[in-house]
Amino acid sequence: MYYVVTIATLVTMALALVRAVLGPTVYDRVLSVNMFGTKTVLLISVIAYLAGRPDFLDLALAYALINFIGVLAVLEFFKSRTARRLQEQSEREEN
Amino acid sequence: MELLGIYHYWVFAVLLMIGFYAVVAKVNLVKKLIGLSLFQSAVFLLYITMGKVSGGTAPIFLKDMIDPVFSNPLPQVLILTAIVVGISTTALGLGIVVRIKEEYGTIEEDEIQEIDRR
Amino acid sequence: MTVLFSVFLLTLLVITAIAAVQSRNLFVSVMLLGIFSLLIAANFLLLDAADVALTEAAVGAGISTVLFLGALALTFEREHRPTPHRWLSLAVVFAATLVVLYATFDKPKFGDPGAPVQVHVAPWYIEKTPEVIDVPNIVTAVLASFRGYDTLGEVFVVFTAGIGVLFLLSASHGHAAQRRPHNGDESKIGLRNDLIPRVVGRLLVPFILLFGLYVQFHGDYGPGGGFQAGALIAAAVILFALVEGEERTLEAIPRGALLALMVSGAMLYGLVGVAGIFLGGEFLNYSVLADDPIAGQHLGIILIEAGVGLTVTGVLLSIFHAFAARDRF
Amino acid sequence: MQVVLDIISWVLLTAGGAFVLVGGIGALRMPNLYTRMHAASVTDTVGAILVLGGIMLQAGLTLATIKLAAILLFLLITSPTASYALANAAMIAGVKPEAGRAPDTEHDS
Amino acid sequence: MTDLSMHLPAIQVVAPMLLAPLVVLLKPRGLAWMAATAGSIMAFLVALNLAGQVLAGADVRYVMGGWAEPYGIGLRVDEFSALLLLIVNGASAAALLAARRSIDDAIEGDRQPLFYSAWLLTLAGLCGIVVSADAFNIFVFMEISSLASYILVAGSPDRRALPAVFKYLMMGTIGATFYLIGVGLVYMMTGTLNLADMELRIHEVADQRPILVAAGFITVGLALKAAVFPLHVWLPNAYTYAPHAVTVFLAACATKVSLYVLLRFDFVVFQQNLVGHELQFTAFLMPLAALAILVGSAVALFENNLKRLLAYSSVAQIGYILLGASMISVAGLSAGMLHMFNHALAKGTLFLAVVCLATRLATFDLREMAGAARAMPWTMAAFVLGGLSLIGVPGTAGFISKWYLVTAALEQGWLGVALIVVVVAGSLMAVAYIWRIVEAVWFTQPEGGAAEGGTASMNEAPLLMLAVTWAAALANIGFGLYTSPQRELAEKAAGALLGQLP
Repeated sequence: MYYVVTIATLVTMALALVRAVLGPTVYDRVLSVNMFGTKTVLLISVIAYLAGRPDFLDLALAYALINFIGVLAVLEFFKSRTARRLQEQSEREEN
Repeated sequence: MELLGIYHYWVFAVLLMIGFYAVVAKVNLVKKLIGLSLFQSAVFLLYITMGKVSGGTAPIFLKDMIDPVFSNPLPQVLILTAIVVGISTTALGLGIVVRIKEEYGTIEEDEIQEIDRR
Repeated sequence: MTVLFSVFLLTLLVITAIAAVQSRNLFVSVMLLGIFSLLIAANFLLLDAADVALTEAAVGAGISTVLFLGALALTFEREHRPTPHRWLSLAVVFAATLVVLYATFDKPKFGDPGAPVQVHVAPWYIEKTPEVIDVPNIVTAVLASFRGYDTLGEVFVVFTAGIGVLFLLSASHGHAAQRRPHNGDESKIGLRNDLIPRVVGRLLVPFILLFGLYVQFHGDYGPGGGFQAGALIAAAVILFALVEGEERTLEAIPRGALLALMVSGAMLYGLVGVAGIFLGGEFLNYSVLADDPIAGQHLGIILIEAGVGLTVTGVLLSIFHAFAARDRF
Repeated sequence: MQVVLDIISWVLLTAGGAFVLVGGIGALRMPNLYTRMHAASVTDTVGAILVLGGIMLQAGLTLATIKLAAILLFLLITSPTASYALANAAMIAGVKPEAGRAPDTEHDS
Repeated sequence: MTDLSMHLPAIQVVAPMLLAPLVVLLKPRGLAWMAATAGSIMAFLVALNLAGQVLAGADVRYVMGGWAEPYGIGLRVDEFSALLLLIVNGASAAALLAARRSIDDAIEGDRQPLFYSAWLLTLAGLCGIVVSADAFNIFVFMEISSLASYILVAGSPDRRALPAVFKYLMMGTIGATFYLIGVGLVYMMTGTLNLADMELRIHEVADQRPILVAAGFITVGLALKAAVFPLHVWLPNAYTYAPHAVTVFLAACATKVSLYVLLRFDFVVFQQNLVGHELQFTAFLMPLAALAILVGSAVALFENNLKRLLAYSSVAQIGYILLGASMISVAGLSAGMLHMFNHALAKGTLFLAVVCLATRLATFDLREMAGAARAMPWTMAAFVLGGLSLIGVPGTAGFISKWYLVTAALEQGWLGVALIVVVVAGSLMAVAYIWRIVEAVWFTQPEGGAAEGGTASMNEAPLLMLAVTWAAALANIGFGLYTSPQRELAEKAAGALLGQLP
């Protein structure tokens, strides 16, 4: 049964990767990175259980957390870029 | 099993090639650093692969373990150190790139050379 | 079956790497690099390297992404033109690959318990660790004690990178730098003006810090240790900076404090080593730190792991602030 | 009793696997960002609940279950937040829900 | 009080390393410099002590953490490493003593503590490489020294230093990673990281392909870091645009330490165990060494920037060292090692003179340096002494090593004659490029008329700087006339490295 889940997760990771490569917008890529991260968390949980090593679950937690922070950092980066663009636009309009 | 072993090493070789290609052929400095990261990651894979024992488990004793087979802890220790070295190099490289951008207004290698030639 | 998972993950790894190098949008490359890190970390886990997997995820997917983004925010997001064909370099790369492939054929079989790496040195560690150091995590034992000198070097590599970035980014701005409109915290756009991420972020920060401390002090028993903990704690503070803004973060932990963290961590490690000399042992000999050698080893490992954690936290946050502050001057 | 637990956990795991896969396919095949986000985020949460729940049932009342619960809780908090932040950022940047494509400035590969 | 003398190998590395974090905190002006200089001089004294012990026949070993090799990490100081320790610490101490004014000009006061901290880390890293007996430990310390030296080079106010240092970083990291791959392959086949243990265990697997490839990776990686021709492309710019005092330090010892690792690894681990490796080593490195001498010198002939000229001359000098080593004979190897020492002296003197010049001159373009010697006769006199030593004029240190090199080449039969031709050609070109500088600064009339050059009063560099430069210059003469200590070290080291060879 675990194998079913693992395979499903792996395939989904591959699909997410395809989306990340295809884009087309950067936000699609952020989405697929986020998806990829959560799927990795699931994968590791399953592997941890398969290998009989519950201590690996710490890893899964760390991944979930790092993934979240990574995604927020990326979004912050984009928001500040958007803000800069909007500000430049409004300045241009004022002139 | 044997094929898998070779597969690991081949992936190592391919990753090495991809990273190395990015380092030597790309003109964008950030891209070069990305290539460098890939290049170093390939080496991590080499080390960790050689430490694996089939049927082994991570070298951490658990309470209810009877006669465990452990994979080799030494390459793992080495790679922990190497990862840290890698991120340090990347950070320093990025710092230099930022300074280059501030001084030259570009981070493309050929444009920088062009500016220096003038 | 795990074997097939490995093959699959490795294949994804190669695809990700190619895509990361191919994309001309640097931002996309950085994100793919993050995926690459998660993938290779999952692979490490399948190869029984739990500590390495944790480090690679925290560093590669977390810290490295943040640093690259910080640098991209200060430079450009796109490569200006396609890669020129440099035939010489391609030939060099190709030759190097052939050489590496040539080496694959005489290698010991994958997972062979009789391979040289498994029969020399390593079994000694596995056998002796319960006896002379007595911590369950052999990786920690080797890292902190048997090869503690390497780890001292590692801490100083991190420290060097820290002072390097501080040094570089404290230089006066060059002539090509353009002053950007100061839109940092006043703009209405940005996560710190977003209710949901802000609330969730603030909620999570203490738990992540707690988790970081757990990883720090649980490193003797499970995957973890000073470096991973340092990266996690730094990540927590970065999250705080994302949702609350740079200024608030710097108010909470000023730059001077970060520098003090860097220095004190490195010094703590060094002084534990020196204490070994003055208590009659060699440099970094922890056995002499207490009456009982094993208790001494435990004490030494806890202290040096704390040193590693302090330095790593200090350095990573210093670098983060150095990049972030360079944006608004 | 054990058999019942096993069966329930298998059902959960299988369903979880199916959800995860469906989410993946959705994220790939949906026409634009917001629909993809729907596919990804709904199954992110449900998939995670089912899969982790299935493992929890297998693990029984151990430390592993507590850790799994912590992971699940964490995912349940962060996943929607990330989705929200993503949608918000995309909207501010001008990615329109109805259009299949983003404005030219954002379009890249 | 604990007896520290048995801990000297560890102290050699750890003292500058632990001083570095403290130096960061020394904000008041000049204090960081003082601390760094004091630390560096102390490290030099430690190195002298170690060299004395080694000369007295002691085999200095140390085990870190009390774990026996190969399980723990061992340190070892033998003749070769003692020689390198002297070079590294001597260069650092001399450069730091002379550096203060020069660094004050280049770097703002509040950034200086970071800079001096990086300096100490470079020193610690280089010492760490030299004393280590563990292949992976060498990598770690190589990275400390490299990262820190990138910082040093990037300290220059000249913006061209930045692309130069980026290239240096790229090449350096590739080199180090190649080395890591090589070490990984050797480890894979032998199961050990300790150099001495590797030597014992490599017999059984010596004919297998991974070992062969490992030898290739390690050699190429370290050659890259040592700037062996044609992998030297990072060196000229990095040396040219680095702060002047940094150039003194790095030019005198950075590449030599990589060369040291190359020779040590090759001779200890591979040479005696791999069939046909001697031949490959010679066939690969000897032509490169000869080309380095010829091309490096030739480029220097046409270079107009003084620092860059000297940098290319360094490429040529690395060629001499390698040429000696590639002969794989005691005489050749000891000539190469001796040349490491003597070149460090000569090039150190020359760059120290450059530091002095930099206090008064705005440019290093030879065409615009006319008459500089009139303003700074003492500096230029020291420069000429260093130049004579570089050329290899009898009575200077440079002569000794070239003489040994020629003697060693004679043992090689007809091939040797060709090598002698190369050495002589390189030396003649050295005469030519040193003469170009001398001509420019002593004999050319400055174009601005007599107002500037003729009546310009003596405008010498600060006293301490000048004193250090002259001390180095006189050392060139001193070691040219009285050669025993460093020659003895080199000969014993070469004997030890080649000892087990058939």
